[in-house]
Amino acid sequence: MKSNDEKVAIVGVGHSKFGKRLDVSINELGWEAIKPALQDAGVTQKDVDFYSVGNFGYWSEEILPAVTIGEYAGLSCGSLKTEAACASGSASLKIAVDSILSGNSEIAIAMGIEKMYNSPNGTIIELIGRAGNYFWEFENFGMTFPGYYALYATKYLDAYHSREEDLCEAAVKAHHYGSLNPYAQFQKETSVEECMKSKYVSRPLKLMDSSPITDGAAAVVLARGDVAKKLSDTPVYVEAQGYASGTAYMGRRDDYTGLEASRRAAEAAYRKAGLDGAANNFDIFEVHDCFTIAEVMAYEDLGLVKKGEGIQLLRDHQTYRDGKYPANLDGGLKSKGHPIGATGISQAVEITKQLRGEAEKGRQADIRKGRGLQHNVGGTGHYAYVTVYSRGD
Amino acid sequence: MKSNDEKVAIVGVGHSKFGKRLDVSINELGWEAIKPALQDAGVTQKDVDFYSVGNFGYWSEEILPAVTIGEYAGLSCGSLKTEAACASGSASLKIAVDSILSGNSEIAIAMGIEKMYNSPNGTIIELIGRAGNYFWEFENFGMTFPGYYALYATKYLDAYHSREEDLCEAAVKAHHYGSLNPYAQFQKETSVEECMKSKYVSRPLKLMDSSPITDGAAAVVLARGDVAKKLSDTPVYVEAQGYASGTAYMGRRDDYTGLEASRRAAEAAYRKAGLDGAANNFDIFEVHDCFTIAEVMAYEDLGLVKKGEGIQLLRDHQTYRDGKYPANLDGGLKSKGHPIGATGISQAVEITKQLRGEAEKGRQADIRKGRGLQHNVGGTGHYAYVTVYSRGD
Amino acid sequence: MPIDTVLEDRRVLDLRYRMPISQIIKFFEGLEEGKVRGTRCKECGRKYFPPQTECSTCMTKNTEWFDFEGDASLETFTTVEVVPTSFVNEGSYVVAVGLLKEGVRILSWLNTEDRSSIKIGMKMKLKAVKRKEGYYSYEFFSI
Amino acid sequence: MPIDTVLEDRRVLDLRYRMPISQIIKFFEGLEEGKVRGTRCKECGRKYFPPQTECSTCMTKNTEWFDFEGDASLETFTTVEVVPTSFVNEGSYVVAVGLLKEGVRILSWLNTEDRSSIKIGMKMKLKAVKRKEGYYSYEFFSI
Ligand SMILES: [Zn+2]
Ligand SMILES: [Zn+2]
Repeated sequence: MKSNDEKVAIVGVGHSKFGKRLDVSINELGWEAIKPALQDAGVTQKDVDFYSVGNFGYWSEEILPAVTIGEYAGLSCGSLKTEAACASGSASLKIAVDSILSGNSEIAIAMGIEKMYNSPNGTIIELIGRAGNYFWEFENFGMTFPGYYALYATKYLDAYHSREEDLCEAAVKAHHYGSLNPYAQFQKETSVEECMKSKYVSRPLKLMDSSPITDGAAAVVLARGDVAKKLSDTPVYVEAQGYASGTAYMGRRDDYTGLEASRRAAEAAYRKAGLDGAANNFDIFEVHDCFTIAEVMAYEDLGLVKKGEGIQLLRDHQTYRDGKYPANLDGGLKSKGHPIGATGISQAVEITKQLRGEAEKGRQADIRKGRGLQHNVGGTGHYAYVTVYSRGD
Repeated sequence: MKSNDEKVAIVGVGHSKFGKRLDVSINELGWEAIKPALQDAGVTQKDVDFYSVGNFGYWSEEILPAVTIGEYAGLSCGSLKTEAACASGSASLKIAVDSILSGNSEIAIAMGIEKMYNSPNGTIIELIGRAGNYFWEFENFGMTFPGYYALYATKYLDAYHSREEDLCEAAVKAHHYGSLNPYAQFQKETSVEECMKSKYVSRPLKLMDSSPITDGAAAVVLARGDVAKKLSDTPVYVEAQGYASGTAYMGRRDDYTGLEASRRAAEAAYRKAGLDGAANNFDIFEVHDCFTIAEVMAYEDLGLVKKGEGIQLLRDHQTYRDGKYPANLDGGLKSKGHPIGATGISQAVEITKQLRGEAEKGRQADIRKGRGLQHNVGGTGHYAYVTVYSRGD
Repeated sequence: MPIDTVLEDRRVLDLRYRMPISQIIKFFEGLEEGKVRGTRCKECGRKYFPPQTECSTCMTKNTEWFDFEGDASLETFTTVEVVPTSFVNEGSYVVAVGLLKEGVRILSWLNTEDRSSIKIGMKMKLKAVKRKEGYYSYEFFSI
Repeated sequence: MPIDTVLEDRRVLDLRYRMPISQIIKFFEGLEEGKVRGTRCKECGRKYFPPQTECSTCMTKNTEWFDFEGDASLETFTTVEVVPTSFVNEGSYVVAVGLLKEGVRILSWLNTEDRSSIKIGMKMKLKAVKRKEGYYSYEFFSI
């Protein structure tokens, strides 16, 4: 195993307010995350050797956002933009981490950003719907993004004798923690009843099963372990990342109750981190709950429970803060918001805060093992990135 | 310095025919590059640990092209798409190289692809014009991509007492070598007269000063040095990459006769490679000639000659095959074509072929030092990537 | 007069693609003949849908077209209620994934008289259809 | 009837943005008042164009607006002959980068009676303008 000095650690985090942010441009929003990340790390722009920007784009006007953001923020080192759909943030993290592990950088920034409200809702629905397989699914059949996850929800509910009310439990949990997170888009509780009353978007998924349209940015400053030690008393190490790609075409998936790419990514992450799976090794989980069903599948794909048992985990409140597997104590994509390219970095920021013990009142997990797990899916299982973090103690 | 075993080497290359490729979909075009790259390397999809796809997109329908291409090609390992404008290919290379140097992969694919003709010309001109600073340059002033480089051309011609005819010499050279490259979009010679007669696109740049709209794909298979030795008798090592970002807004550049980001990227590349500059160390150059003026500035920004002397290098034919600095013996972006996301990888393929001694008749450089240099610019100096290759002997 | 805090773009970009289908033209010819087709690798036997004329496993173009008989069972489905702007004329629609008896899964619309009767595992028929707009497509039908 | 080898997309996506300008609303107010403005950091003195209300060097919002007098010299220029679709009504136009005497460079259109007389280094005046379409912008004028 690597020593902490040879690893890469997060030494600074920054997170914008998530929501409908028509008060700021994409560059100003980016700065809202980069500035606190630099300050938290105690470094300046000159110290940064590379920065990567996770961004999907299309709905915002700047077509080369990595550079306009970098210009605003005073960054002139090498950079690039990356897209892995809703896992763009994790891809951005991978690039920045590898940039250090490769010896090419000592300090790097991984950020993610999305400015979705710069387009009207109709355009956004259309754009996300195209993020499956355009030619074979969108062109003739008008698939939408909720539509894809609804295909999974239908199958899952049927296969494991679950009800829409069970899925709503994930929304209730998300909103509970969102209400405690000052950066969240929605800061109010909800109930199963309220969720059940919300309109269908794509049956059986309702509006309250769905993450919202969100503007937001998040950034982490990463440093090589030996440098990190000098910059931070509480470095959070990126122990390992696992990744896999699924098919684009839904017909080429062989199962509609879980995401095969997530399972492969998780296995790779555990193997690289030298861990025997997820069940006994983590204090805090961030899972990709773009829809309620996605959270349930994540529990199973990560191996917290067996196939079909994810729904019971929810029913039993075992993924609340005081349960066996505290998950998405920041409100998750569902309540915190889901600015596509920023989500993966927002998850990294959250795990860092949790492992540092800096989460807001009522949503700080009990940290005993010193490890957190991040699960970030792109598209409808097109991409999966699973990342293991630790305090290194 | 690293031993060859610790470096990353190109062990397989693939290159599609460049041009107006309305005979293939983006997935089929991708396969046209991936398949020969795998075959050249003697590996199969299962051996690949990660693949990155350089792509700008917008003009083609698949919004998650990395996954649709991977699905067609049978790749299911982790992946992502990257964009660094016209340097997306070099960004893709960086990601794949770092993925190996970091210890996360043994074998990786870096590819680049663009399917521009899936949109009409008007859309393409509009899209590339937006690739500057949208809010401050496009919205009110309708900047075009040739427009940006024309600002440099005007200043350069004035500052160094050069003529449009001099710039046309770059087009003549490009077409000469393009005529010898079976993968090139244009395979016919041109003349200064013909170039001078072509219409102005953005004064003083004419159609014949400009690279064309191109569909194309290119791929390289990369392996860790010790693995590479087993796979290939002629590995080409990626010795070092230097990168820098410029400003997006033209008004924040401080010089219009060269690209500051190129100069910083070049310095970083030489420093990392332990070389004293470009002038005495390379047998072959690939420079970013999206416009004729860009080639001239590249000579100077790379340090082959002093400021203002690039134009004389052209006049003296010193960048032809038998000159001091053979550059773009594949026809360059100007004649081979410029499929935005593929260009950086196409340059890598070309340098590999040159260092292996496999370039087509009439365009093989004399390889003595065993090193090649690649210069790839994104946007109008937004991004610069400079890469040093060697045979490792 | 106070200025709006959002600048409405005065430039509009229309994205409308032209998508090459030369390599799979037989698929579209099939639709006009009332047939839905996939490809099969003559070397390894792998069946492809979406059809591809080159097998990525064998790395050869040694593939052939074959027609689906259309017998399928329903794997999963959804009714899309909030539809993309470019589909607003369709109302809501049912999208299904069906497993064809040839062992291939296809996503398409499911036509049925009674949406409440749709059940996972039910039998369906895949058919080529001519849409009212004049183009050819393929859809599942309940039986 | 032979089928076209390119499928024309039946779906069209219109991209038209709404761009937040809250933070720089004073710039647009200035245009209406006939003034072109930038920002300046009160701590380090750095001048910003495009204006930004936060200094990335000092990491503070301690900035102020200031008006340009408009005196500029021409750094470089081009005449755009092939224009984007959304500018076809403009004909060709001259784009210039001018160095303002305040030490800031700006890119905008250059208005001149005689395009052949444009020379690098010539004096220009930067002015706020109201476009015929009704919106405000800023342009250089030859003097
Ligand atoms: Zn086969
Ligand atoms: Zn300052």
